[in-house]
Amino acid sequence: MGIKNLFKKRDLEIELETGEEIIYSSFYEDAVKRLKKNKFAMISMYVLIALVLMAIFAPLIAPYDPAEQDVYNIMQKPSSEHIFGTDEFGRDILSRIIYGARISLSVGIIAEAIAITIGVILGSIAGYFGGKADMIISRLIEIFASFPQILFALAIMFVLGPGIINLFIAIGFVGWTSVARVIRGQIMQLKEKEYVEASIASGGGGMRIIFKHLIPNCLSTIIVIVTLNIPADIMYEASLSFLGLGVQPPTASWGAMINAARAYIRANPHYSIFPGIAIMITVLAFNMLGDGLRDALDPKLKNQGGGN
Amino acid sequence: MSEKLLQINNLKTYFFTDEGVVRAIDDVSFSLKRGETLGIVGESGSGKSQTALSIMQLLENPGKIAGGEIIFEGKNLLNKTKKEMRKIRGNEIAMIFQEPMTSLNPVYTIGNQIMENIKLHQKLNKKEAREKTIEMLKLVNIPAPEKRIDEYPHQMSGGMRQRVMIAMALSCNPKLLICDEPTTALDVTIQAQILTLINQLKSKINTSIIMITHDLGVVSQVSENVLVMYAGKAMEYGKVKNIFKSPLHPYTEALIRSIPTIGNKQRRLSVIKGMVPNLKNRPEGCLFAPRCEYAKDICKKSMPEIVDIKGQKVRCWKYCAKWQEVE
Amino acid sequence: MKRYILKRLIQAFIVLIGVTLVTFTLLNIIPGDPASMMLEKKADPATIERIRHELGLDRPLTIQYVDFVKNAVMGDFGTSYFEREEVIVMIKRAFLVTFKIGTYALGFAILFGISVGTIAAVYRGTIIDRLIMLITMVGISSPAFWVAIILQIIFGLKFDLLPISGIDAPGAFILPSIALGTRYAASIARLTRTSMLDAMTQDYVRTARSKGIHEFIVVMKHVFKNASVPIITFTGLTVKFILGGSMLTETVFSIPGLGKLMIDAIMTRDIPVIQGCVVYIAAVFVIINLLIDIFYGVLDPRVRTAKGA
Amino acid sequence: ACGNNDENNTAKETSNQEASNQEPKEGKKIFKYGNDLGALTGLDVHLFTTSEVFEVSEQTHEALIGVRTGTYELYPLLITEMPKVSEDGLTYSFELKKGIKFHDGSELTSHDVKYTLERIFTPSVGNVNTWICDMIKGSKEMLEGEATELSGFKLIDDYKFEISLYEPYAPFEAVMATTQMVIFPEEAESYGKDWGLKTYIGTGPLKLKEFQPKVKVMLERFDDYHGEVAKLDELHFLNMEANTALLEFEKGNIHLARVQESLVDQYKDDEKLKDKLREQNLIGIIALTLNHEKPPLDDVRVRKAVSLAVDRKSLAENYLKGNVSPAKSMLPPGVLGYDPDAPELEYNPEKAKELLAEAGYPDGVELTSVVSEKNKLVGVFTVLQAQLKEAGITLNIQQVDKPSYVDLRKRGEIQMPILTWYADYVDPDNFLYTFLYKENSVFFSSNYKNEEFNKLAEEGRRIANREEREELYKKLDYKVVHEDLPHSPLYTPKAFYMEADNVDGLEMQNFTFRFYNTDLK
Amino acid sequence: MGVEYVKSKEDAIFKVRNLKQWFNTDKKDENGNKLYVKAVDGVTFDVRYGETLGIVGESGCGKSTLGRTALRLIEPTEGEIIFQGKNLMSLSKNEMRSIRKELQIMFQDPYASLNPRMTIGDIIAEPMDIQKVGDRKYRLKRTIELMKLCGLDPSYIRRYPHEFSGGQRQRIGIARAMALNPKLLVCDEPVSALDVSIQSQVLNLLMDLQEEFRLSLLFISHDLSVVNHISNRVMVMYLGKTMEFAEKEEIFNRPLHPYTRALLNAIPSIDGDINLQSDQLLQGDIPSPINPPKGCVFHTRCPYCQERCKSEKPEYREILPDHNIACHYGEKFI
Ligand SMILES: Nc1ncnc2c1ncn2[C@@H]1O[C@H](COP(=O)(O)OP(=O)(O)OP(=O)(O)O)[C@@H](O)[C@H]1O
Ligand SMILES: Nc1ncnc2c1ncn2[C@@H]1O[C@H](COP(=O)(O)OP(=O)(O)OP(=O)(O)O)[C@@H](O)[C@H]1O
Ligand SMILES: [Mg+2]
Ligand SMILES: [Mg+2]
Ligand code: NI
Repeated sequence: MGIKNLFKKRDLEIELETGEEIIYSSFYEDAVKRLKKNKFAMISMYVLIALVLMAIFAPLIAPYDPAEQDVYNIMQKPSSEHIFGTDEFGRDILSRIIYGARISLSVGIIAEAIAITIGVILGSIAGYFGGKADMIISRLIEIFASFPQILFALAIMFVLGPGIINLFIAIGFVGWTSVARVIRGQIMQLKEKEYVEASIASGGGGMRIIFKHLIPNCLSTIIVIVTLNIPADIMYEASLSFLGLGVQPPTASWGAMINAARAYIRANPHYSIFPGIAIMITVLAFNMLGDGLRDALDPKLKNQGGGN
Repeated sequence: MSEKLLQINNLKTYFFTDEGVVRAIDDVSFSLKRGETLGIVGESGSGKSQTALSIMQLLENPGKIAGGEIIFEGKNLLNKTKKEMRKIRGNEIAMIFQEPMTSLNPVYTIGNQIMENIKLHQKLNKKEAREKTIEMLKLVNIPAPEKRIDEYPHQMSGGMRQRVMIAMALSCNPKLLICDEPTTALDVTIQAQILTLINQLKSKINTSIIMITHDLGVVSQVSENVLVMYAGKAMEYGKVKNIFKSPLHPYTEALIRSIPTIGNKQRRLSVIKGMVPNLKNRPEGCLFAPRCEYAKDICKKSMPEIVDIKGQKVRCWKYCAKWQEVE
Repeated sequence: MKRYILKRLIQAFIVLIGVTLVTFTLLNIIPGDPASMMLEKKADPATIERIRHELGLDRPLTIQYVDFVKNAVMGDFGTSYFEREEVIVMIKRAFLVTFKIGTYALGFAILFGISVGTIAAVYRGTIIDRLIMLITMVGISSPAFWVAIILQIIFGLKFDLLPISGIDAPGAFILPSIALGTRYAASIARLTRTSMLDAMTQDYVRTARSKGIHEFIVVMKHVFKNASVPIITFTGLTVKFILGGSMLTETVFSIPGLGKLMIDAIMTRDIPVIQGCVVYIAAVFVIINLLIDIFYGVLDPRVRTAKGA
Repeated sequence: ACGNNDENNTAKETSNQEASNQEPKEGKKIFKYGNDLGALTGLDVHLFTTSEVFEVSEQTHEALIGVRTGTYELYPLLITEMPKVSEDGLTYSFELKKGIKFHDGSELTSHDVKYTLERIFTPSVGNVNTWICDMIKGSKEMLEGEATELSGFKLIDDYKFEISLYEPYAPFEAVMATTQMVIFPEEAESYGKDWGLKTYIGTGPLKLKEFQPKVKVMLERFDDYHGEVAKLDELHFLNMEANTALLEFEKGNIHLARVQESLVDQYKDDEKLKDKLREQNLIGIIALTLNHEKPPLDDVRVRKAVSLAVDRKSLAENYLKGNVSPAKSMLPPGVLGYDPDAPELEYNPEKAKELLAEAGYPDGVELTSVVSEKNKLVGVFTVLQAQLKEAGITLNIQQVDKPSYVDLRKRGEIQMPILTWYADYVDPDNFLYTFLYKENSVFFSSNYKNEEFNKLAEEGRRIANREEREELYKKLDYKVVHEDLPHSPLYTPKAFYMEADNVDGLEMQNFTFRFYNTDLK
Repeated sequence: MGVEYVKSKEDAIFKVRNLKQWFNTDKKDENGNKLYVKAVDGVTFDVRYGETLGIVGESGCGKSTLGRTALRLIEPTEGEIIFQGKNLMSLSKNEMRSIRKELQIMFQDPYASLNPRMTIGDIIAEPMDIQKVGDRKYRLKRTIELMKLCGLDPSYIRRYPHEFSGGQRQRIGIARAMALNPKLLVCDEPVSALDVSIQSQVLNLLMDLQEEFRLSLLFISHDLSVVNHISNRVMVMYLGKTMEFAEKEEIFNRPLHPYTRALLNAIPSIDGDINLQSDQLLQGDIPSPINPPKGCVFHTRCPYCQERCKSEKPEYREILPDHNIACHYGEKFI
């Protein structure tokens, strides 16, 4: 039901004098429609929604309290009691994965959204306007990409304090550089197309051209980059938690679990495998959704009955 | 020399879109002898380009050849393997595309793109290929070809790009040349030169040509036969002279009437009323019926068969026995 | 062109100043100072002060920074507080190691990434495509140390084919290169596929086919070059990441490379080493970006003329 | 079977590890030890405080006084007999053995000792271990830059010299036996920057062959050693991460690898490897620090409540799987003043709650611990977090990077850090005085300022009589652990390592290995 | 019959003075001077209210470039552009943007100028969207109206450019250009890709619009019969320069420039067989605009070429009232 609402019908229906009915929808609305036809993408979508719901309703779903230690059941292999086994404190891994989704998903989604937004905006401004704007942004990219991210994260932590919002800032405000660089290059290439000139001829301003014409044409690249960055961010969150930014024990996150499990990989591989699989499923879902989106956004593939 | 080079039988090319099947070409047949030129005319969207692409088997998704035969030199091209098709393309059948800007690769110089063809099919070395390319560019009247050969498509004017496309297609002396609006972007002087060039090719190496154009003047200049298409169907097919002098089909007639001529003092041009039907939900009966001034009930009910009137084939009820009956 | 390069080099100087200044500022925002790290185990305030004085950390911040810039311009990045060695020497040593592994990793990432991505694009929607995408997805999402440890266990321990760690033994670079390159290879593969798909539906591809060119050449020549701008950009970023060293891979395989040098320096607040590494990485990045920007023009003439005007 | 295995090992090693460096030499006994040397960029023991540096110097250098493995008994090593102490306990007279050779062939004389001691206190050298021996007279003046010679050192002749102190200091002999106090030859000066990099001459049984910073240290036998000549031909310290080292060990490429506590279990259960695992008690203490200046810890009842809420036994046996022993004193077993008969520390969350209520916190308290990123103790804190919760104490864990941690701790700003301490020399002074005397308590973030304690701690340094000292330290320890609680001990650690079957005579002294008598069969 | 356009010169809606567009090249001449493609080289003209000015000329002579430069889509190298009394060259980017409402262009290449990721509904509505005309519903209605006007089936509104045939794409371009009811419309080969029936529809449409809104047209075409049909005045270009400029009747009935004469001779028609081999056809290569011939640029191909033409640049002059020409010997044909 809620899912249906996501695709709320926004079509404008116009009754023509002749009585024929025309359903009009724009590029994006159209893309959503095509996306809905893509089996794989829709499954991924449901998986992601399930993951988000799992995160939201973690207390209802998780069989155990994720922080509850059970000293007599340390490092248990998967069993009927603990489906994914327990960790070095005897905590239920499944419950921790369920709770961990809260942190890891929000990092993957929100921090990446920040990075992408900044990256795409700055990258396209640099690419489209060129000249001084490009010079300033490109140098900014070089500076931002060259100083150690960890220092930035630490500075954020000591200036703004720990906390998940600041974690997003630490990840998002550095992660944008690679996005910006790639987008800049593509925009530089795309802006020479004649349809851009056509829009200029109608009085289209820079921002309009960037958002209406250029970005839709680099969406597939953006999507790929997003899906590449999500797992990296999820793991990066864990290392920042080590430095004090973000969540602290006993709060669970997938990255932190994997890092903790590293020491036990030989004798207790299950400890790192399950959170690893959680990340993989997330990434897989994002990727397939991304691929589906990519195809949906490419009108030339419109009629190939996508997704099989 | 009356041997048939190309014979197309009941070609059907459909686009299987999400919204339904678009019958871009529906049951078209024609044939082409060696050294002969066939003009294809018709309203925009009537399936001219798709016919050409079907022959080359370069249809874009979701387009598919849904039926018919394309017999080239006695063999059905539809049965050829990909590899065999590759040997034929560019070498034996060449095509000039309609969209010169997007049909040229923006990141290679035009020289590179023409040479590619020459090197592939003529086994020349780099230097010879380059010379040949310059020669070809000269042939299509590109000024200063030695310099222009190293330029990129975006540095050329629309007409020049078109000429580059032509040079590319002509470079291997193909047996069949398909020209999709080759002179659309060209001014009259260049157009005349190109047409001359094509005619020369025809007489020198006996190339057969399919000339797709909306310009009836051009058709009358270069071709012997003409096929008039409308909404994916062949409407009229016959000798150019006959058709232009005495068009049988009402559509052909209307087409000819709407050409602006210099002598014409009339301010408003005559037009064909109405619109080309949507290829998806096509009207019953003759596709042209809704716009036809002679249309009768029968036209709206069923599709007429092709009738042969003194070598001039036409798809119209007017020339069927039934027409009189209705009267 | 010469002027353009010159201009970029001048701008590069600004970048270097900027990045060192930011680094310096960040270092001063966050707590922790090298003197107390040196005396971590035990020290009285007087000793700490003495060491701070020895290191010059008791001078005003601006003077410290200006001195650093002055010396750096002369090519002197100072001496590591901890390792008592010249920063340049340390970076050079670490660079040689990172470079060796990095080159292989990069070669692997580029070759594998581009070829596999292209294959996936050509066979879009088929089993091959799906399989490749699945593999790359696993490559992207599996934690870096997994790859490393699994490689060590399988190829080092179980089959005893390759050394587990170190850099000296023959073949020692293979496992770390693969471990380092895997993520990037997978990333490049995905990006290649996408870009190729975009370029593959263009009209000029049809023109190329109409010449009867072999599909392979159509793809490699006509499609690839048009698709290559994002791929090249991304590869450039990869070069930067790889030449910047990877802490994780270096640690697991016991490689004394730049990644570890940098992280160790940060974790001891060894300012000269941090600044040295930062300057090095910025320089690498600036050069790569310049090359990429020049490359854009080579790849796409329209971009070039836009630049010239 | 053993012999066979050994041969296989040697063959494999030479082909895999060293082929690029050296030709396989028949019959050479090369011992390989994999350890994390990631930051090992110099060997000079004056400049570094890490155990990896100490471990190399332990093999190549010697202090005047030696410490026997296991018993921690002091014995004259470079000197003819234990030094004579003057009446006032301020002056120690030493006499060097004759004929002791440095690795370069020169003989050890009093001048070398003078040079070494003065080098320690020369500010421009930047010695980071001066605190351990700043009781030597004249050290302060040198460090302040007011003197260039050590006034407390009196050179009598080539073999005889005296060292005097500011004040009597009971464990002085133990100090002189530490690795920080090993003797360098006078020529060290002439090597300038190369010292500790290209050359590192000492009198130890092994000498430096080659040093590749951060990669490996290769030592070889010193044939002119004054004691029993080493049995190994060469000893290689190879840099590898803990996990990697274990893989290499499993593969048979190295003879020795350390095992982290957390990994011990995997090997205890491993059929193939379990009998290669060794265990060694360490002289050290892991304790909770309770900052006197961070409310609510300023109230002794709260500190006691915290101590009562910790289940040390469960921590040691469950989370740490019995790889450590629960502590009941700030002094580990083996250190003077440790009372084996003292009762275990009480675990009683109910009583803790009562105490909290009494102190005005019926709803419990909230405490924050800062842990450093490199610290492996996050897990311990996580366990404590759960345990303290039972007593209504909420424990927040804040991880930070190490320099920040050190900085915060040094300023006395952490509410409840964990103290980790391994003895430099086996004496209670190296514990109690070091943590808690005056400003020292700020450095360790307990901010313990107790006049009585300070007086006793000072006294303890001066008393020469062993029994008297023991009594005093027992008292002090009781005061700390049961009355004032600036620290609350948790457990004493152990070291674990894997030793190949053919290794013989490997010793471990506190946390460093000794290869003097080690042999490969 | 037809539209009465204002004949007075002063009342021109659009004035272009000495417009130049030189493209950079990588090449240098022997002296190391930079070479330029002089695509437009000092063109002067004006478009009067309600007038159609036809621009004809050989392929590559700079017609499209002229159209784009005149609208400042590419910055002119030199020149002055005055639209309704406003000097476009002095306008800021923002002012330029709002004035573009009145100045529209249809591009020569229909496909390249359509964004492949927009539905044609969006494409046609874009100018209205940019200039904020009406609400979404209004724009949609208008889009459908425009589509019908241009002979496109409104049910195609959700299709993408690649799904159309060449001529259909051209009509999309026309619909887009019409969307804002501009005052001046530059049509770059608007009908060249159209079949005759649509072509006549479009020409009729343009003329209707002109009548209704006093639309002024700058009509670029190579098709002389079309130009003849729609224009009031005609400018003939060759190698970036104006050769002849006069009233339509003048040009077609009394062409004075040898180039114009050659052009008129080359028109094919369906009945009158023109002789392709005729010596009236222009011979020789078009010179390169990088290195235009000295003197009269046309002299290399001019059948009437004299010595003087090879060295002396002919002045662009008013040979007859309202009839300008750049030829030394134009009088010959009067
Ligand atoms: N990819 C596609 N999907 C759906 N329909 C298509 C596609 N490509 C072409 N068509 C339709 O096929 C029909 C025939 O197109 P074709 O390009 O052959 O026309 P044409 O006769 O060449 O017209 P023109 O003279 O305008 O070029 C058109 O109605 C067009 O809309
Ligand atoms: N971006 C560019 N860079 C360099 N030269 C260019 C560029 N654009 C156009 N030219 C050159 O300018 C000249 C005029 O081109 P233009 O497109 O204006 O011709 P045109 O008159 O429109 O021709 P056609 O009728 O063939 O479209 C040509 O020689 C062309 O090669
Ligand atoms: Mg067509
Ligand atoms: Mg043009
Ligand atoms: Ni035409």
